Amino acid sequence: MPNITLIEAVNLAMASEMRRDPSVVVLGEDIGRNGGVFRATLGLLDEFGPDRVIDTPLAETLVAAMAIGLSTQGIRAVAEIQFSGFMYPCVDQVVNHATRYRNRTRGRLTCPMVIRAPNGGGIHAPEHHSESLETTFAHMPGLRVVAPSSPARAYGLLLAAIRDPDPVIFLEPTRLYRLFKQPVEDNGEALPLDTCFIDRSGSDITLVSWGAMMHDTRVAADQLAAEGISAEIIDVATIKPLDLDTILESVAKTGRCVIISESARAGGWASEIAAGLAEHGLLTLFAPVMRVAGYDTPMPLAKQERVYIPDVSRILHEVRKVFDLAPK
Amino acid sequence: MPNITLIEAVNLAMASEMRRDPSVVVLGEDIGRNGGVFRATLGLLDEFGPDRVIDTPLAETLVAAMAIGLSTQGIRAVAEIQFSGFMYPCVDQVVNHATRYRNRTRGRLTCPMVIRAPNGGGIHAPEHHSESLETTFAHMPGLRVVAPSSPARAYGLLLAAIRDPDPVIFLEPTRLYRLFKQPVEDNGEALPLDTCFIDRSGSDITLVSWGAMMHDTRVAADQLAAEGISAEIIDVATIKPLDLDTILESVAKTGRCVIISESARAGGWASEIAAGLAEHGLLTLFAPVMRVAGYDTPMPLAKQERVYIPDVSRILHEVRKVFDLAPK
Amino acid sequence: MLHCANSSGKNRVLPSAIAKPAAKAQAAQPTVNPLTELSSATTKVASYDVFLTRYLNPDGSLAAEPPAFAKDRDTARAMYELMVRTRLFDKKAVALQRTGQLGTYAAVLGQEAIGVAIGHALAADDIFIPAYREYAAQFARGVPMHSILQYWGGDERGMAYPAGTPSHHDFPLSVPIATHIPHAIGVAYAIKLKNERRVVLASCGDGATSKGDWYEAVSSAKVWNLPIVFLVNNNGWAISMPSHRQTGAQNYAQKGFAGGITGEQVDGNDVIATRAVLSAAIERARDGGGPSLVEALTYRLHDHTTADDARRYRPEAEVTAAWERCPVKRYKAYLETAGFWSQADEDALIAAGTAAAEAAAQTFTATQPQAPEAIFDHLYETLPKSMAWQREEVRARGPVGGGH
Amino acid sequence: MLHCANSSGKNRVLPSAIAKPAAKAQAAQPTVNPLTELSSATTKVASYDVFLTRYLNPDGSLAAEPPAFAKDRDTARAMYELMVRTRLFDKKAVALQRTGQLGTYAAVLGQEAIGVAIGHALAADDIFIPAYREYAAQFARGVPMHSILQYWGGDERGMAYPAGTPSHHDFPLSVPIATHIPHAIGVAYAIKLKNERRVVLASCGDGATSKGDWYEAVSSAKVWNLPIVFLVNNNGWAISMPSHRQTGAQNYAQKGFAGGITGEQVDGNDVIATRAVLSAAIERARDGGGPSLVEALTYRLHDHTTADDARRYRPEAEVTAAWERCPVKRYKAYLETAGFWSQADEDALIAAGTAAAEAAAQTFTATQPQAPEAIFDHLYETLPKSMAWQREEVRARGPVGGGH
Ligand SMILES: Cc1ncc(C[n+]2csc(CCOP(=O)(O)OP(=O)(O)O)c2C)c(N)n1
Ligand SMILES: Cc1ncc(C[n+]2csc(CCOP(=O)(O)OP(=O)(O)O)c2C)c(N)n1
Ligand SMILES: [Mg+2]
Ligand SMILES: [Mg+2]
Repeated sequence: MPNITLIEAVNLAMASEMRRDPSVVVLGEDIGRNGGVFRATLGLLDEFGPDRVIDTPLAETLVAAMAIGLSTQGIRAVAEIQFSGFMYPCVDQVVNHATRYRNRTRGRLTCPMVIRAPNGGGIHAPEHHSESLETTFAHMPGLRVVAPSSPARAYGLLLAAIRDPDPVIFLEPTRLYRLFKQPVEDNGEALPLDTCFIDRSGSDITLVSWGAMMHDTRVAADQLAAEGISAEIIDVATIKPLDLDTILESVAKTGRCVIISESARAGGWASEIAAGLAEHGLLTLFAPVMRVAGYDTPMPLAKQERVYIPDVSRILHEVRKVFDLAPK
Repeated sequence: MPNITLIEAVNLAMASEMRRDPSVVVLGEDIGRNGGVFRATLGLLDEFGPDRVIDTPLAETLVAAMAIGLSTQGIRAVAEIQFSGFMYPCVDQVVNHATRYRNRTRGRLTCPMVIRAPNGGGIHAPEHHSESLETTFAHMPGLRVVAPSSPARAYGLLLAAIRDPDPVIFLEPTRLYRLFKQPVEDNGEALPLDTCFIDRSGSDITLVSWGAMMHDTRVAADQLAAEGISAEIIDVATIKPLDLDTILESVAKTGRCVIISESARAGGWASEIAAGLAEHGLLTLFAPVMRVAGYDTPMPLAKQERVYIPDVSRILHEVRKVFDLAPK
Repeated sequence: MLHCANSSGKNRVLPSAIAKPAAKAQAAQPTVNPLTELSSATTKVASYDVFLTRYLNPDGSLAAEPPAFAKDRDTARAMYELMVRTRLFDKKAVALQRTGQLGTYAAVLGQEAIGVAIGHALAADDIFIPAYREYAAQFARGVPMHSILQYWGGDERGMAYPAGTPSHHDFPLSVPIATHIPHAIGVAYAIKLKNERRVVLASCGDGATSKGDWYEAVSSAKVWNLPIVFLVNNNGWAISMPSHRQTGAQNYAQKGFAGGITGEQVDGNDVIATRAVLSAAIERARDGGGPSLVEALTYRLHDHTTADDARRYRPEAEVTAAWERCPVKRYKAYLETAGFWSQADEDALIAAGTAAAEAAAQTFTATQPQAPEAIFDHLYETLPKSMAWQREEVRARGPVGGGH
Repeated sequence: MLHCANSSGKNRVLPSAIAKPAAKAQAAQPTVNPLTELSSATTKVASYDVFLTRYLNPDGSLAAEPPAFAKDRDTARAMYELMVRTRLFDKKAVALQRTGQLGTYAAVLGQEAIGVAIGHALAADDIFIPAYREYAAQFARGVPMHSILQYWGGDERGMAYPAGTPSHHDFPLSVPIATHIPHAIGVAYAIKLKNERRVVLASCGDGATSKGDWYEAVSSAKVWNLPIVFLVNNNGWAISMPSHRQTGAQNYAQKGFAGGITGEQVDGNDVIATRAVLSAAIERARDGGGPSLVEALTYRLHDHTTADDARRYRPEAEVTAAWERCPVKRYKAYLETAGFWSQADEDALIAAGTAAAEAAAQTFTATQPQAPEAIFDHLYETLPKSMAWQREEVRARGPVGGGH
């Protein structure tokens, strides 16, 4: 099994599925000869040709709309948006059309499409290149929003997203693109959507996260382990629809929960999970549900982005608060 | 004091502020001679002329962007979007520009602007005319999102929004536009932003809502009162930034909380409030925090919209669950 | 101190022009002058023309020798029948709304010729991506009249166009203005990818051409030489905004130049011209000639929708004058002159069309309500497990009051 | 089976054309033909031309008699000095990035003439809404070089342009493509509302013209006859997308016709022509002549940004050929021929320009970090009470590792 980075896993999943299924095309800005600004589509033009690897004009509304049009004709469109901050022009198309054609036409026209984009900061990119979009999309009915946290999950979840009969927003953790490698076998096996992964079992506290923050969450859990605290880590993976049951089960066991996300705190997806606990898990909680999240400011320019993005120390800080209130 | 409807109060606030402050202009589609599709701008063209009452081309991105441009030049732009479902093309402009010029230019260019729109369903309008947008905007850093629930609050909060030095999204409850009247004096007095209103005092349960759902919440509270249950009602009013303190204080008193909102449940603003309670109010809660919200489907067409929109019976249903778990 | 640069109507080619045919001989002058004085430093590098086509004068007399289809008795009659049936349907729909039996409805009064032309110009396999007023085209393609009533009546089932008809692969009405137009790019790309000989017709109003979505499609269509016809129904108004204040452009056809595609005008109240121009554009696209834009000049004789009151913003005299250019009257005069139509034909058509509209109304009003939980049934292919409780809650609750 | 309709280059007026001046005498033929055959039913109703202006041939020789400003020694020299200083700054910025002292940087190599022309054509009171490569214009308007470094270095303070300079009322660089263009509509509307004689210049690249935001502005500007100049820097590429595959349009000037405004081309590597054309457009707008669009033909000699490697997608030969059209070389030859410039002048300028870039780099690297809690300080005019704890949490925590 080759040891590959997350961006290579994304590339592998697309190549693999394009080989398997001739109805898959990829489209986006600079994805052809250039292989995408992050090289996610490297080699696809040479292997599959310009008909299936479509360089689009510089127009994100068009990219989303084109994916919609293609998918209604049975072409599985996998669109790339270069940076998460440039997904906003897709919002109208996604919420008013991609998620609705099936419902509006009673199943006559459907949108088996994926919009992929890097998500989040941490690589010192220019302004508007480091936003976190998951909650904006996850609030939209009829959508799936998926965020992998490792090369293996990127491969398996992207396969699942492409094969899914409904539109999927696939948000890749920019910061993890090249941070570490993992053995990933190109076996064409998708991972399940709509389900959280127990990333690590534990008994004292449940740490819930997704995407790039999973990395810091794992490091925080290592430190907690060294202190004798056993953290269970849940990788949400499919943000929407949310598999709250897995989280509830874990919290029923641990009685404590901290949710870690990079996107702005107010109205973020961490709040959705905390609300689920406030409704269904209240009686199992020993302590308040804490959220570690981006502040309610725009992502600062590169010099201050680390002020914004939660890190291990902030995670540990909130975990300590929980244990202060509800000692082990 | 004249007895007026909510839409008349919106109209009154704009006329009043345009008289007081010559730097205020209104813009949008069909707002001139036609007076707006809901007649919110009725009479403004005749009184203030076409320079200050600007009929725009049919382009919502432009409307938002034009408001941004105007406001950077010290013109207080009050833009109307005809129906909430057509606000999505404004999202990119609002999140990437309106909320950021102050921060980006270190205060050199600012955006004292308002985007107003009807919000929510319940009037049997056509497709895409009945969406609830508050959470989509409230997740954006640097923004204010305001939702009045009565003629008096519409008048006072809209004045405050227009005078605010930062961008405000002002979401008017379509369903309440003409539902009831209230005496409103045109005294030019703004109501405070960034603060919840205690709409009704009570001791047994806190009902939190905003906008059109406040109406059903008030009716539900009446029914509860008849059953001997004293509900405190909080009108959130300024959705973002959220005045959680007022809600926490109320829940500290009542120990029970149900949040009522029309927008889709997953990732909705009710979740943000519930998360705040899960973090800061946990120890004061006798029972789980329940959310009554729109289902995670698009707003159905008119025949089924009442299936989607929470009503008094759904509110009472969740309230009863709370009292079942934590009897009075 | 602000003023509308275009309110003078100078250099405009707008619906009012369709009343007065331009003199053929007079060569059109450049409508937009270059910024700089022509000097030896400045060279002309490109040049673009806009053309207008019309066969029938407003009184039905011939402005030019008509194409073959218009001389074919059956075809010529079928087009008229569809036009009149659509007008009778429209009248019924408005009546239903006025009596509280239908929600807001967007009437097509005065614009029926365009829908008829679309319906006759498209092949069954072609794909129609409509705005919300081209009922005639939808009827021609197999959408039952009651489906349109269901749609405006607030029932999603009105968009489930019947299997076995061309409409089954067409798109439903699109209410968010212009957002459907760039879907044509994806659809047409798929057609090329599959090596099919199909054409996409994507239509909208004059107001819609102000939106970025519309433009992103027009700007890009020729990049892949896609088989698309962009149709702009210029009915003179976008709700209360007259088309000459909607944009700085002197006409809507020239907006095609921004995408390097042909843009031309046609008298949209002349069903012969509209069908001829659309057919040419469609067949050219089918033969690999690429995308084009057609601006059909027409007039909205009705309020914008039944929720609108056009008297607030529109002079009655303009409407009265527009009735003189009515597409039905005009085409009927042509048919009569050609000997294709009699009073008996007319009486029979009106009787049949009225009955059809009535029957559609009855089917519509007799429609059984959907189960409340149906709101979940086409949300995803399979409802996610985590949402089952929502559907169950709705099901258990049963019907809620407040349906239309 | 899909193919790019435009890859043949047929009928294209693209940057390569700027190497070979078109023959003056040859009248341009309509570039887009009407859909339908010209028949008696079809009338020409409008016609549009695109012009290209050039004073300097690539070798610096005169293609036409230059305008007065180019014959004024001081003005002519000042323009050259700004161009060279910008190029030296650019070189320094790239060097800083390559040595890890700066974040991603967008170089302006090869496009400096356009910024110089903007800087000289705009009046101090005018308002500049730039994209992200027009540093020369920004310098002319008072933006310190170190501000640009701060911006790309990841420090918001790089957008706080100094009070007392024209830049203080200008807009900051805009990275989200084309989204800043419609701001010009609001800004220009405000100017008219206040009865001011100011003009707005909003600029972007060729790629940006594909975006709906761009079009919504262009389509609308003439509705109010606003004093706006839309400038398109056509540098041949949008990252890896060549400009002839970006749109179906044969040139970018004609995109103005979609808004009914003049669209013309200028050789953007000819600083005399660019300044002349921009000045004409600006003064015409100032005098109430309304909006216009200028496409400046240039070439991006550098990678898209320092994060890009253009060798992946762009033939070296194209770049080599483009160097022949370099705006600096060309203008220098003109100045020398005119007797306005000597080797001593050149040596002095290079020394001074290098020192200025060096000084800017030092100011930049010596910039003290912002306090972490500064991320809250310009979020709202007054930070909402409910957010105080967030600011306090950041303040209490102090500096975090990981700054650039
Ligand atoms: C994005 C969007 N904005 C606003 C509206 C409200 N609206 C409905 S129809 C209409 C005018 C459309 O004018 P035009 O495109 O000319 O079509 P017409 O109705 O004249 O056929 C408007 C503004 C809408 N449906 N969608
Ligand atoms: C909305 C948006 N989409 C994508 C990008 C990424 N991006 C940055 S520059 C660029 C190309 C811009 O090309 P052009 O407009 O021709 O300007 P140039 O860089 O050539 O000066 C792209 C795609 C962006 N910044 N904004
Ligand atoms: Mg119209
Ligand atoms: Mg470019």
